[in-house]
Amino acid sequence: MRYIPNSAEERAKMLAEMGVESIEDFFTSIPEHLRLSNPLNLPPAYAESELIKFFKKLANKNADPNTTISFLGAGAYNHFRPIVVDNLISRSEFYTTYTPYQPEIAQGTLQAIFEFQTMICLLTGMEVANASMYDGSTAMAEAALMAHRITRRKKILVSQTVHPEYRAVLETYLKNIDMPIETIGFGSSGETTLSDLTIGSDVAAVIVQSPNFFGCVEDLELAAEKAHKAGALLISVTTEPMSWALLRSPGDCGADIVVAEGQAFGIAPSFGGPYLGIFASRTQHQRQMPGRLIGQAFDGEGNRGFVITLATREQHIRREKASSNICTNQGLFMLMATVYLTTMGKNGLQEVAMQNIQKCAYAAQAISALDGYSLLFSAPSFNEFVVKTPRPAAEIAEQLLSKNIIAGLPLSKYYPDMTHALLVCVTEQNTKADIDQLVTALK
Amino acid sequence: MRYIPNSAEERAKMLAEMGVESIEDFFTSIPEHLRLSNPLNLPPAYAESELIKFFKKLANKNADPNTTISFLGAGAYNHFRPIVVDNLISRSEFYTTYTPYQPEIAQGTLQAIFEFQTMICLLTGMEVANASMYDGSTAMAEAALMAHRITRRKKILVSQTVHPEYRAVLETYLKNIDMPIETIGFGSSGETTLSDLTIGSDVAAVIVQSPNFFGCVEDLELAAEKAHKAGALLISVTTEPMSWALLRSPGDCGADIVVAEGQAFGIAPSFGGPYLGIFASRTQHQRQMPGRLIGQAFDGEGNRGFVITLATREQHIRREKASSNICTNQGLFMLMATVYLTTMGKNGLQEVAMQNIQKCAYAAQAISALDGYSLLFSAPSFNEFVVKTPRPAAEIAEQLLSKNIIAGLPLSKYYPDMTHALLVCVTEQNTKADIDQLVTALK
Amino acid sequence: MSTIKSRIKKVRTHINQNESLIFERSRPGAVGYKLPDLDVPAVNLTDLLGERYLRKDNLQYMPEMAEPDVVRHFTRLSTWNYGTDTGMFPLGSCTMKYNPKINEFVARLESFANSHPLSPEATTQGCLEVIYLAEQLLSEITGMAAVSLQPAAGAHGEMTGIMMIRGLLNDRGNARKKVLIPDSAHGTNPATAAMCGYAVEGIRSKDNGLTDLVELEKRMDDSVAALMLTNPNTVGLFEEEIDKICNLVHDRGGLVYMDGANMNALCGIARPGDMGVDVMHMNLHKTMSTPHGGGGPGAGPVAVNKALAPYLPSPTVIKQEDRFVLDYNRPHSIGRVRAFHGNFGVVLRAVCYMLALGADGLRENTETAVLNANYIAHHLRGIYDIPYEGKIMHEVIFSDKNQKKYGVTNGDIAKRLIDYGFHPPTMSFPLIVPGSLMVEPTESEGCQEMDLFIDAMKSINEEAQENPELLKHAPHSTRVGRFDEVAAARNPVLRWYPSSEKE
Amino acid sequence: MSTIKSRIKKVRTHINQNESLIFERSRPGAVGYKLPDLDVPAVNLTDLLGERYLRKDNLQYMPEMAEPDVVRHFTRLSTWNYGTDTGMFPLGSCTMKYNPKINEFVARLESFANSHPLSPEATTQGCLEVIYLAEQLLSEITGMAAVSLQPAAGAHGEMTGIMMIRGLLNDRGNARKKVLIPDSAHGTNPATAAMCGYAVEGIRSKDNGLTDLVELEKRMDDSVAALMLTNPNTVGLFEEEIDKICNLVHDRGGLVYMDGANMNALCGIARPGDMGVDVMHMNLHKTMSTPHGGGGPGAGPVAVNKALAPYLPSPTVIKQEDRFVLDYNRPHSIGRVRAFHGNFGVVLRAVCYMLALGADGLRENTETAVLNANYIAHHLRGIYDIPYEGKIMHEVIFSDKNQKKYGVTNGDIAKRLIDYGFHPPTMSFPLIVPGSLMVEPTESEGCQEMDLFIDAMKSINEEAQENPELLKHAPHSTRVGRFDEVAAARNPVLRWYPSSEKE
Ligand SMILES: Cc1ncc(COP(=O)(O)O)c(C=O)c1O
Ligand SMILES: Cc1ncc(COP(=O)(O)O)c(C=O)c1O
Repeated sequence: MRYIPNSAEERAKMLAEMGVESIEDFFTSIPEHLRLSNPLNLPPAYAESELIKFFKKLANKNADPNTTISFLGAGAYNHFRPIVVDNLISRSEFYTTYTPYQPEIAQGTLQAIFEFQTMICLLTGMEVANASMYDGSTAMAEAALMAHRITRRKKILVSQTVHPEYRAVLETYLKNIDMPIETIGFGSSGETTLSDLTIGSDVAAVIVQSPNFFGCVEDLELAAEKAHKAGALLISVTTEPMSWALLRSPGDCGADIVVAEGQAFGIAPSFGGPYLGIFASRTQHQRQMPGRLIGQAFDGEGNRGFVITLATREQHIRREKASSNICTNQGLFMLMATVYLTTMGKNGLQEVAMQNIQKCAYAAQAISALDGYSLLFSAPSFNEFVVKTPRPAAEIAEQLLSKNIIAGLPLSKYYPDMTHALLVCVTEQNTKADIDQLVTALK
Repeated sequence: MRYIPNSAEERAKMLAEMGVESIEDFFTSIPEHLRLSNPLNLPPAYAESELIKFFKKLANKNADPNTTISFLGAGAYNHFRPIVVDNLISRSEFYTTYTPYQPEIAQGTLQAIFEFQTMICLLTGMEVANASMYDGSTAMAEAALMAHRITRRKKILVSQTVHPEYRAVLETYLKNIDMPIETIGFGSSGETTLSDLTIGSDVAAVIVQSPNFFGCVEDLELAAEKAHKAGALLISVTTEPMSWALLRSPGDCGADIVVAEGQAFGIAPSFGGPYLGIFASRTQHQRQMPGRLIGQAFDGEGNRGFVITLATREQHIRREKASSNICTNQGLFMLMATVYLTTMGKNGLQEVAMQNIQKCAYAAQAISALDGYSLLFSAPSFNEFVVKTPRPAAEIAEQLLSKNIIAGLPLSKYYPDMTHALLVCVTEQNTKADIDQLVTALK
Repeated sequence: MSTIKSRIKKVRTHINQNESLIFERSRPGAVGYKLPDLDVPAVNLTDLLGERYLRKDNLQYMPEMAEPDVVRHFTRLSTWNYGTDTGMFPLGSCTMKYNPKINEFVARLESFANSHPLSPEATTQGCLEVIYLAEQLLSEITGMAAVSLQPAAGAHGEMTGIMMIRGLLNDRGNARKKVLIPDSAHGTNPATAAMCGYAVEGIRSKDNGLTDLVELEKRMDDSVAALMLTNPNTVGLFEEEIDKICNLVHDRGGLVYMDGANMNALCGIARPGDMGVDVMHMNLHKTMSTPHGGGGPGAGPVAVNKALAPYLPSPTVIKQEDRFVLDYNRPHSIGRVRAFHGNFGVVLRAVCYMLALGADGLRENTETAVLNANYIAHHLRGIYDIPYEGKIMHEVIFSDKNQKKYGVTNGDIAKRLIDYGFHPPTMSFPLIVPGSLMVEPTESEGCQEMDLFIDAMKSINEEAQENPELLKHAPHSTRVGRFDEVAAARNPVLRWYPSSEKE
Repeated sequence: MSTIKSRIKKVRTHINQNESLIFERSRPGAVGYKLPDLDVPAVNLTDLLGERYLRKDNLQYMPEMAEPDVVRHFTRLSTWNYGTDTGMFPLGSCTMKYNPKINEFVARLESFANSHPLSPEATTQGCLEVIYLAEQLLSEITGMAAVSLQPAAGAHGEMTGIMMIRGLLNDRGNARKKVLIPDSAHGTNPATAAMCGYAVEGIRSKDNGLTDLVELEKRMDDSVAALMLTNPNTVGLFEEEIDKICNLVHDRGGLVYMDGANMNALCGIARPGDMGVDVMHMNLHKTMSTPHGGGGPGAGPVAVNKALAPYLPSPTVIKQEDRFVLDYNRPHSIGRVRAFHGNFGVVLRAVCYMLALGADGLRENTETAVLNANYIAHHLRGIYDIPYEGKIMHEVIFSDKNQKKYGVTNGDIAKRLIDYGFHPPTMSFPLIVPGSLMVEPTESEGCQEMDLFIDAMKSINEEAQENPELLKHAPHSTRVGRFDEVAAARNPVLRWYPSSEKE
């Protein structure tokens, strides 16, 4: 096997040295009846050229991204990924190493995480961020658990405008531990109905997504006020953190825990993963945070460096009392986001965000000007909006697909009543010509 | 500009520090009338995403290699390139460095060249190999010049079965320096007519290619005997060095200088370059060699390492008396070949070569069994052979192209009389199904 | 030139670039990107968003750098790391094997990488087929009936599995209260059980390192939902009585969860499904060669027997004639554990690996991994203490018992191994071995590299006797020395602050 | 930890893996590849080839290694190198600028990379268009009438250019005998002239480093075919009298060849074509950012004026309506200088770069390159001797004159720079400056890195006075020290031999 350095000769030599007759002898602690007597029923080993052919063929069963125009967002965004990003994370010192348990030979990873933590703090307006969670949805569920640890309250209020799959994950996480979930509705503006919301004293946290699943910017400040007044925390969720470049940060609005899906920051859609769970909070809560934290440290000669710190929160030390069971996180994709954020930088992020909001506004205007189409909601958008369609949205999407246009997401997938609603996302990757083509096709 | 680290602010600061008012002031030594008053007439700067789109579009104007079956060889071969090859040469320490003039910080490149030189010696049966020439054709021309330096004779005999473009390059190199070229013909076997060849005492070298342009294996031993008897050198050329894995090495046959095109060793066809000129010779001639040589050395503590050596042959020291004007060579592609040869290794090279010769034999047999088709030559082949076609080969090739088959090279391109001859190459990349499809299409 | 003793054969020191934090390197006004010009008419931002929602800080302190500086920054950082492409990485339980480059190539094929997770099924048939194929391959390898690829890592798989157990028991009328976990288990096991609402009860191992059936028998009552077992366990031994264990748990109405982190000792040799395990996870980032990435991502597929299959996370991929579709109609499912379809890119790499190996390759892997661990044990036995001398499988657990008398701990040995050019072994667990050094060479090491490792370990043992101080301050050859981690945790500095805001 | 003085701010030492020669690492029987099974009936090899042609040595000693070992071998080797992604590489005349990663991406697009050079024109329209576009862009940048991309590097371009001059003069009736070359020229210039059958006559530079028109006037007779001039010249100065020079040569029936290696000082500012130059080459691997690759590949396109255009190598790419075709009908052409179409992959990268820059970017490049060289000159002037104090352009040439009195040479300074974390400057030429240090920062360096360089140079100057021995044995921080190159050349060992054959 081409991945195994030992030659047959060496293998024999090693066995001889150890006085072992056959490799079989190593496996005698496995009861004989449990050992396989026949080879596994797997396809025969592929040559490398066969692997390439095979996977190209499979890939070609997907739509060709070069000839399909897509307006899908809904938690995964089509942003341009500068070539350097993938190039740099492909340094094998980064991707073939483990969690940085040995700081003397892992400063590369450690400094990058420290930089990531800092950038997330800058973007979110928070004070502390961890080294990543699996994705946005699990980060949100962990945030609920953390709110419980902090407040010792059990109930979670979650807006219906939070990504439906995130809410599904929340439900899975909470249902076994006696933490009830209550849903808050939304109004005709597309925003969570916060104004007349009463929050009980059993509520650990209120979860609001902004921009929400419908693309509407939510009033996080109001949500924070309401939550805090009731002694609850505000957990802010974002699936499209590119919006942070233009929007008041959740931290500035008063959020206590900020979670987000970091895919927008240079990570490929890749059919849903690997992505990047972003998790940030306040210093006062840092010891309740899940996941890994990297901190500054000094060696004996006074050299600055970085180490895993506050590890007593983690499972490998605290076991069943740990703040989470997370161990492996999304390290490499944290790095990817760090490189992306560095490459785009302050100006690039603002320009990307600006192009998103402008193109989105252009598309929204053009589509809503079509006969029979209108905007379902009135709240401001970043790069997504919901179109009210004259015919069932799923039907329209199906038709446009035959023209190689993915028009967006028919909301009936998650909101069965909303049969005539299409969630459209427009990013800097969609040219005016693309948008015009969509508009024409919708006519 | 995104490739320039200095910000506008820093630029201003630097100018101020130097007491210079404007950048323009640096250019006053260029007479004013020679300075451009208008910007160059170039396309506006492309964004990275625009570059990707632009070049993908251009690339798509070529045939799609995934859907075109090709039997083209003739100096550039379609061999499988293991993924690790490109992966490893993409380490920036390799590709962003210069010629290894500073051995203390260039041992990576230097050791790799030493390994390459050794592998080329092992494969060719020669004693010394250099760090690369531009390609096979220029290596051959340089070999002729070297033969002249060694023998102090002027005339070069070159077989007509040598790659026509290589002979064209030879002509260009020699025509200004009073070195006449004489051509040796070939017989019905496809081999150079060596047997009744008389070599004058003015002949510096005889150049024979094996496998030759027609794919025929030449009798290098006989060529060496003849050349040596006349006091001339034998220069052996190979465009398909993969054949070395199965064929007696040119060194073993008595060649004095061995040149080859190394593209077959893991280098992409890339429309003809960058490729790899291989150049090997005998120890006695090493001081007459062109190009760079790496040798073993020791530092003050006895550590073994490698350095550029025998540099007094080179232009930067010897100037007009140098053995060649070559400076930049094909370093990175030398490395590519080194990684390829290491990955495939002893067994892989033999297996590739074996698959080539077997598939080639299968194709030759199948095509020659077709009505009206036959093999033009009788000498043994490695992975190329010439088919005698019932209609003009160019016509047939044109027809097959419409079926996405590149049938081979119509020889009339280089040998105007050979209108009914098609040079077909079959490698390990051509499946039996591909070959059968070609055979069917030829019917 | 090298300051390291000549005893050290594998490494020397070499020049290595410093690099400040990105924020310290930032050059206001520099840019590293270019976008195409905006091609739609621009509208006033305040009109679009309203003043209330506008960000005011202009993203102050976010980095500003040109592309070459970005490249140098991260390239330099990378050179401070040690990866499996650098050298042996015998981090026990982590299975730091070679990450084939072809996997990386395949995962980047454009039509995979750019596939949107909510794209219509007709446009993602390739992705769905990959998932389907992965599930088939893993079913065959584990001997389990069904697989879900949603879990993002091992711990996530554990959680998914325990939730399924809870689901099944619930449907049987009683979710029960406790999960039994051997004291040798990885920390994620108890943490997971707690997250699923179970109390954790540790069970002690026998002197030979295996599960104590007598003790298990005592503890296994109707309050116990499940036993979580790692097999081979974390002292590197196969639970020889695995079928008895499973029977016992089953007889008392519990289920057996197997932590499959150590599947690199079993693939192609034996299957958990045949042993009576009900549910397990695998770490594709261990056994199936996907890169660890400096901490992730992973993929922790769960595999279950028939009874648990209805409880798998939703949706699953099913085949309808020639098409692959997502099946959301799963009334017993525990629900979603993650948005979308899991770490698809990791799964893709793992499929590429499994196909590259085939049945014979997988078996050769396992055999070699076990051979290698035994080879190291053979050569270091006596010099280093091996607390559990059973049939060593894919990893060998040493302790620092012999060296402790010179005042040298496992941590010192580990740090000194860095000077010898190796990544240290695992030390954080199993907690039942004081001063443990858990060494897992994997099949990716050949005896050349292992001989150097053995030599280094022997040499360090001599140093422990001759010059223990040397070890206590190791490593001596790295660009930074041992950190004061206590001080770091006491006053945690978890982010950079602009100097103006520092206090 | 670091053994380097605290004066050194840019680097520390760090652990670094040793690695033997691949032949010493070879493990007989190991494999790193797998081919698909042979799918045609196998025939006996001797029947196919005949005994006479069969190789008998079974490729003995060629390496045998598994893929992970191959990866480690070359990865480790790479870590011994210093590249532009590592740090500043101020190697004068070599223009070691940043190599954009997008160029590498584009060059690997499958339909370019897999395009066969003899593939029918209908199947290579994309490649032909790239060549056509490259020629157009380079024509505009140089101000010349036509371009050929066949030459594989700068020296090859020189040869092509001088051959064209010879061709034209020949057609005018006399190829002439000599080429005049300033004594400051790069070694390839005289070597090239010799290869083209010309005698070389050096002409001395004036005290200010520029061409001596009086001397030129004297030498320029009807035996002189051409003047080969580098502009800006190799002491970094623009030949201010370039049009007078060209006129003089032209008036006497000669032609002017310009070595365009230093075009990074001119792009977007001034064009050789406007100066009266007849033919020139550019180094795309310098000015146009394609990577040097540890020695190559390059691309050395030649650009010519109208009169020389018919002499360009054959074939050229022409546009016929919407199609691109190869034109072989070029009766005056000097012929081919290389098989196929030159280093296409390099040209592709260069086109990507030129399009990324546009006219403004190209000019900003040039301005910054010149600014940077002047910045370094400004800060080191007085400390290091600058023998030619003219208008410094993209590079500054220092000498070791001030340091020599302490017994310290340019070589010592260069080696000590390595300890400070920099690649040394060029020292092999210009030969007219004894002890030269030719520093070309390029536009890819920012003042942060340059300030460190300036600081290092100043510090080395102090060390030269305080402790010259330190410099004479530098570098001290690298994995190997200074080599005995004299011994290496006396008894050259140019390949590995199996120990059995060593003597
Ligand atoms: C035995 C064991 N179980 C579980 C885990 C957790 O897996 P992950 O890190 O993928 O969450 C690990 C990994 O470190 C492990 O070694
Ligand atoms: C001034 C000058 N001319 C010519 C050359 C030769 O170019 P190349 O190395 O590409 O052959 C060089 C490169 O080193 C140079 O600096």
